[in-house]
Amino acid sequence: MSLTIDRLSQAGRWRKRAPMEKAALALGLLALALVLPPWPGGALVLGAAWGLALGGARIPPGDWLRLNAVPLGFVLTGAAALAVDVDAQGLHLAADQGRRAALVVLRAAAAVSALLLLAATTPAPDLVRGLRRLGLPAEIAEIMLLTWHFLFLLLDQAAAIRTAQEARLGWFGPRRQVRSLGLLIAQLLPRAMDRARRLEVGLAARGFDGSLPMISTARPASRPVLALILGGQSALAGVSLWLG
Amino acid sequence: MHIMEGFLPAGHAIAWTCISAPFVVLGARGLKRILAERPEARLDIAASAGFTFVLSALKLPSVTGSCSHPTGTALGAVQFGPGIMAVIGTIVLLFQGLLLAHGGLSTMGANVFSMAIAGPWVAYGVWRLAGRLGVPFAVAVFLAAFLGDLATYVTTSVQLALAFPDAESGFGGAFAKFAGIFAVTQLPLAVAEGLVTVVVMNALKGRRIRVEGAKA
Amino acid sequence: MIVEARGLSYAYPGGVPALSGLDLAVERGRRLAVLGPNGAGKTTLLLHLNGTLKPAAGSVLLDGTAMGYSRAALTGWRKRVGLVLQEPDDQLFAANVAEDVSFGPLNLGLGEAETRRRVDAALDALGILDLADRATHMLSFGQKKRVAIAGALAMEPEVLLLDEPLAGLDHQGGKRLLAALDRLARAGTTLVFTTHEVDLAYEFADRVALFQGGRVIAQGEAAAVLADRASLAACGLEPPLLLELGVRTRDEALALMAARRKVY
Amino acid sequence: MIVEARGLSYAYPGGVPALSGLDLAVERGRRLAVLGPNGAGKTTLLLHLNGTLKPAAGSVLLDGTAMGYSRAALTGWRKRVGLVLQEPDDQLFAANVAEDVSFGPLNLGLGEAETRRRVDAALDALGILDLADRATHMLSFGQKKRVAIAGALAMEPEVLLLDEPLAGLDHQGGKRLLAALDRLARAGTTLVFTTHEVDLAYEFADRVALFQGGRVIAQGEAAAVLADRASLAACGLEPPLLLELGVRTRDEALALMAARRKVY
Repeated sequence: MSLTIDRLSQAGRWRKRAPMEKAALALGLLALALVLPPWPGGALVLGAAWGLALGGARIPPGDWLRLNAVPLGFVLTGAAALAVDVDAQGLHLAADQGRRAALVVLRAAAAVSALLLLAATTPAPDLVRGLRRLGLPAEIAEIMLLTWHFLFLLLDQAAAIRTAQEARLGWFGPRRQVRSLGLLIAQLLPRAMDRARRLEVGLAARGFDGSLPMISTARPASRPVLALILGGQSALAGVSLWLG
Repeated sequence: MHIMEGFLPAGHAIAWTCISAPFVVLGARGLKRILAERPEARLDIAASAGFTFVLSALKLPSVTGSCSHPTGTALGAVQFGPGIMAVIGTIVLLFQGLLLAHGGLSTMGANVFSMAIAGPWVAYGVWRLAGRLGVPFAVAVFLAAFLGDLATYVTTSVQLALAFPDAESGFGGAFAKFAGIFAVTQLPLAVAEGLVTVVVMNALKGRRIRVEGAKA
Repeated sequence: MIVEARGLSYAYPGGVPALSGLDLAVERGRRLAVLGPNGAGKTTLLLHLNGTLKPAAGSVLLDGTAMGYSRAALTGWRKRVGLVLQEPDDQLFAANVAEDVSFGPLNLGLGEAETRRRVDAALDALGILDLADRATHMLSFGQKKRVAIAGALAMEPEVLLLDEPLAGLDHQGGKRLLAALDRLARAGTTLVFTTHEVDLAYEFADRVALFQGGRVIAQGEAAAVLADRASLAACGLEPPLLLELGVRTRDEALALMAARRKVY
Repeated sequence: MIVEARGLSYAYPGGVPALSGLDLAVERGRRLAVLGPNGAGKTTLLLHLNGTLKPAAGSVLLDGTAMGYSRAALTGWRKRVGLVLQEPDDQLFAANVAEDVSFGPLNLGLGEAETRRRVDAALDALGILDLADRATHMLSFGQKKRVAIAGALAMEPEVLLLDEPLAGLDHQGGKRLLAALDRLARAGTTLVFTTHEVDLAYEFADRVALFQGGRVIAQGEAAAVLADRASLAACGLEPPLLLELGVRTRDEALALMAARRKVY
């Protein structure tokens, strides 16, 4: 089972760029989306993130739209609550005509696209290694990298179990869904633990003593590129404040 | 129930991060102690975290499409204790944000509080209490998962209401609005999760897999 | 033709094509081997033949009728076409064998008595009636494999799809499984199995479809297809060892094989 | 004898005996096949030969010295004896290939430069230098298998233990792996592998140990052991097809095999 974001980040045009550069770019935009007023700041961030994703990283437009659509669906559900007021007469359109809801949607859309710009160009393990250099304890970083390893194996197993259940007509109807899902989870949990046991044997053969040393394969960030990123973000913030 | 990236104002995002941080740090300390004694435990913890992530990617088709599945959190809270679950839950939330665009980085503090702290503690508390009161196994499992799920949902509604108080009715009205809107999806899901967890625990028991705190 | 695939095309997310305009026809009562290298998409094909995957183009026909993908259509489809995956751990969900095998019949809405009858019949057909009460996680790999097949068989399908049925089994285990499958085939079940082993196809199938690049590049009687060096080479395969060593007729080969397996 | 097992006995928790008084001797530079049916305890034996499991009785010797089970002894042991499990997913843990392969050398306390040299050399030996930057979870089964072997090889062991090295590989994948193992053997690495396939033992091993009931019931030159019908039958095995079909000498068989594999 492949996850779209992972697939894009592993094969994309920015795969070989330094994670530090991509993180500075996307997280900087994310911070701007949160601190600048949604209009016009959020709109500018949104435009920048979409431009960079489609024009710079060349993420296929269909994939990019689908990736944005799911979180935005949840954002809209939440924002619906902001567009209405409750009082003694019940629900009615908010006094501000939904202005607050629209601004929240704009801010969230900008922030989501900044997050996706990072996630769809940078494999998660690269980010974990970055966190490690920023002071995340080694144990936690190792657990995160192992989690990453296990989750793909377990996703495949879960998908296979589900296929087998469907072949025998599980999952058809709510009662069967509950039972099939319960049986699937109960089948997966011991297998996850069993995988951990067997990996322990496999790693012991290579001298596993608990820690997980690995050579670094990170690429160093280029100073001019970082300067360019920060400059661009400052300019975006400036334009936003000037327009606002 | 995840709060999406960018939905909370910066101040609230930072505040919830500060509130969650001590729980996660304490959990990480506990984890370090376990790892100092049993270094290879990192494989089990990682496998559990991977497992919890996979549960979140398995969707029960429901009225509004996909939704979160804290089932793993309830299971994990019972297996590892809610302290460690704060760390595991945080790792899972990070990967959900990065791999599924579900949740987010700025909202992670708030999501960690509702899904990796409030939910597991409630599930764990209910489980222990039910054990002490001699509630039948299946009922205890159902209540732990169901109420753990509800705790997450109520916490999220509180978080949203605090961030977006109603113009006239303030926090109360906003809470009613959010809780009302999400009740449509979250109540049936909480029931479904309770039932699924009962099937899981029964099946695990059938395989004689030890479940912490369960009476044989 | 009990099962037919016409012009099936399918690509996994990310655009990697797995099937491209595949045609396949399976006659009732036959044993068809889908032969090809790993990663060629053989499993993807099986998942289309029971409606798990929906093709981007083309259709699957049962008894000449193109199948739909509604819930009702899929129910009828899976009742008639059973699927056994390669890894038995992926398909044993229940704590004990009888309970596991009853999963399908109960989902068909059958009563308790009929379910019990089917479970017993399926276990009997696989020669594992004595395992009925055993815990599934305590079984050996070969036993698990047979329980998985019994689980599919208890739905009394007309066609049984098997993905690499002999993978992971040793000589004795393979012998026992082939003997069970042979009984099923003789009782009228149509078998479609994937394999990357030319010798297995030669030994057990009466028809062979050569699978390569998302298409069936040759299909027909086993002996004829397996003697076609050029087509085999296109799949990175070589003719069966027996053929190479001068055993020219299928009867001669079968006699030799039978002497080795001693089960038919 | 580079590796020797003397009177090894071992039972799994629950009391199921896996080894009972097993003796085995491996000469330096040889290719030894441990041949036996599934579930006979072949994997358990390999896990003893690198010190993963500690026998209840008996001992393992390297170059004539009985090995201890202290941390220091185990470190030295695993430096000299590498292990490759059947399932590559039980050995790969890192997010990308180079990182994964570097794990063993770093555990040996080697510096970064030497580690990088070893990683490259190991990947090169398996013919997968181009995979160095790839994400491990995106690899095919055959690629994973070779990365797992590279991970063991980067520790530059004198002996490489391989559990069912060809399991799950198709014809081409098997061919490629055997070619790589052949290069290793020629470069001086002693190979010990388990298999349930008589034909593989016949083709690739120069010595064979027949494993049954937790003991080695026969060991010696491959051609001799594999012609011993009675011993083979005791393991539920039959002589190699080639022998049966009248190819009587090992040279004749190898020539035939070589023509098929076209890699040696």
